[in-house]
Amino acid sequence: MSWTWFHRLGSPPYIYGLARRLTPWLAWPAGALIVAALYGGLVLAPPDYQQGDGFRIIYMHAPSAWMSLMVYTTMAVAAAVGLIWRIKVAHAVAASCAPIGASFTLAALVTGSLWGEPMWGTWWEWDPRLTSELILLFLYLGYMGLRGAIEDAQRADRTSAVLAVVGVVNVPIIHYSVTWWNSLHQAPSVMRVGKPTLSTAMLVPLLMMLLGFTLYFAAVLLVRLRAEILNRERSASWVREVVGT
Amino acid sequence: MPELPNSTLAATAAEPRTTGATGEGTSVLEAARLVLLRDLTLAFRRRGQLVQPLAFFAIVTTLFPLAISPELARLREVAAGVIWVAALLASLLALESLFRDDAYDGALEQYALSGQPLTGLMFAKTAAHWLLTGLPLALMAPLAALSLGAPAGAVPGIVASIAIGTVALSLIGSIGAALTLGIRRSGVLLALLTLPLSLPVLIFGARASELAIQGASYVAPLELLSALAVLGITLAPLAAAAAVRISLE
Amino acid sequence: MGGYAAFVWPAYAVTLAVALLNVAWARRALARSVAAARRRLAGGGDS
Amino acid sequence: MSHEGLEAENLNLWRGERHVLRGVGFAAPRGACLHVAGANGAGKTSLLRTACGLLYPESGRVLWNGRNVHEDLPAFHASLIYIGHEPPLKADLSALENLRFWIGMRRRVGRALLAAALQRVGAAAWSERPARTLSAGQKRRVALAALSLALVPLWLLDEPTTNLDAEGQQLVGALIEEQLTRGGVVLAATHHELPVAAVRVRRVELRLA
Repeated sequence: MSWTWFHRLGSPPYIYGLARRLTPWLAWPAGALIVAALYGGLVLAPPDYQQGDGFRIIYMHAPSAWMSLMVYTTMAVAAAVGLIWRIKVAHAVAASCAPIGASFTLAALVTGSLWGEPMWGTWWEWDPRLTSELILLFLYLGYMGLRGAIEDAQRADRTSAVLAVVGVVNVPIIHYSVTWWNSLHQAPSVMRVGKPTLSTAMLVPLLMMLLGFTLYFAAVLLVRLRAEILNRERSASWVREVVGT
Repeated sequence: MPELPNSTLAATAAEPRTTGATGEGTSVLEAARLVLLRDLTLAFRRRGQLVQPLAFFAIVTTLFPLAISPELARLREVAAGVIWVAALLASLLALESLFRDDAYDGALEQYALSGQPLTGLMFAKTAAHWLLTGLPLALMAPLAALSLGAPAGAVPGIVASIAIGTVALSLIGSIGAALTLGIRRSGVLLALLTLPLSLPVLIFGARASELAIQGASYVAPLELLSALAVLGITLAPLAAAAAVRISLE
Repeated sequence: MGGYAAFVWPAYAVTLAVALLNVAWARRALARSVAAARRRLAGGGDS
Repeated sequence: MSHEGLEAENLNLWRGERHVLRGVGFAAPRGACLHVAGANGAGKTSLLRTACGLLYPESGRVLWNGRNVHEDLPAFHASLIYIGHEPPLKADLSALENLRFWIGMRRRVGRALLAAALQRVGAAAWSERPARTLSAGQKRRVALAALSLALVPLWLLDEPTTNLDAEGQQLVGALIEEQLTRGGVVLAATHHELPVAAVRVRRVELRLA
């Protein structure tokens, strides 16, 4: 059992180089998948029998919502790793996640609202998923606020890591409680349109979109990660080489 | 100076844990009790600060009839929500000072270096916070409920829900307070961190109170609330202790 | 878009804008960090 | 026997952009007092806080009796007492109450022992007064009483003689000598001379970054 891979994963120059080499391999497939999925979703997929063309919002809403949760989970896992093993690179990953996740949470809220208006007849519905998404946005804002408020970089890393871990424990509880609360107050008079049952022609672009956004996230994360690693690195030797002075 | 033989060393200074085995050392429980008693003593030497959250709770619940309507029938519908939001904010208000004085006068460092598990001491501090804010709020809630048109039969349910719910709130709050240690003007940030995490408590607590006001069984939400409190008791002191240690780095 | 154009296109615009903005922000962050590191190395010397 | 006591190897510590400790090492075996000297801002307090495990060094390690202190922090902390710039006294509690709590967290002490310790540091007359009303030197004396009661092998003292009069400084010296005779270890950070017999003192000098 060798631990060298683990140590290498904690080594800033190694990760910096790896991130640089890996980024195009993620970015191009991500772009290709998203473009193909756009074509599939907007052109090839037939309109939904109930929602008509309105259902096509799913190709933007679902990936955004998926990103919001996946990024938060990634952030919390990285934060926990950084906290437990004191790995600086892991904190750099967590720091890179927050702005990406927050912006996609906002996108999920906006697209959800745009979907809600034609379907529910209101711009905002206290639907459990949208409400959870809103709370998730607050969690992101709190995380970024806490990180920004602490001047010492190392303490900012470690303090916000505790918050990320606490938050990820709470996310399922919040989602459950919001769903529970919503089930109590559901007014029976409001006509609800059921979730569209997706045919293959509808489903394939969606899956491609989810995969494309996942790769896209990895690519953006790696670019941000390089920036965060440079910000944390004080020993000049390898930094001098990569920034080329 | 001649060096003393090793046996004398061991007997006097070397191993405090072995002296502990003979009944002299302080156990975690005793240490936690000391922290709890110290916080209560300190609070009672500054009674003015003690009543502030209660006064805040009273004022907020008074604002609602003025903002909505004096009709008890209308107020009754929102009473549970009003009481719970007011309790949540009052509990939050008292949080800022949970660790502030201890950080300022070096007590936190003293706790961290006491050789006692910091988690246990954090739990004791949170317990003191609940005894000083959560419990008085629960005892005061009936007054607010009655003034908002709730029937007298709802009082046990409301008291129980606030009493249990504030346990969870104090625990969540202790994490927030520990995370914001060392940040200047941390009040708004503390609210931003704590309130989203408190949402499940608010939902279950308000529902229990609402059912109590309607005269229905409030056991289910109360059980969920208790589950949250138990989960908080097991996890929150750990997180708070971790955050306190980081603040000392 | 069968009467849904007013909702579908803004949803696509918002999400894709967020995606592109994230790329731009990430690249800007990297450029800034590289510049800051250069400045540190040039100014701080080897100390 | 060579590993009995406190040792540090090649400590490197950063505080933000400042490289505070640069490869600092020391050995303080049992019965020795380590005098951490250096100008203001040279990192004396940081070294003490690293030595007691509050700060994690970027590299290097601190060993207590040959074991890395971070392996079992609670056990290590149970065998040390740290007194910083300001003794951790609650302003609203009396000197006696503060002392009882401070020591009570570690071991049971009776009233008589507390009174004797306060008597020795010259605090008998004002031990019932709230700490708020005490002078800086008087607070220091309460800390000295805690030192004499803690019965732990390792003392970490940050500027132990500050604010004390001549008699108080001698008291510090006497307490340290007693601790060393018991086979204890003392780390004292100060830019003054320590009132301790020179043969038992080792020095580590920190320079400004």
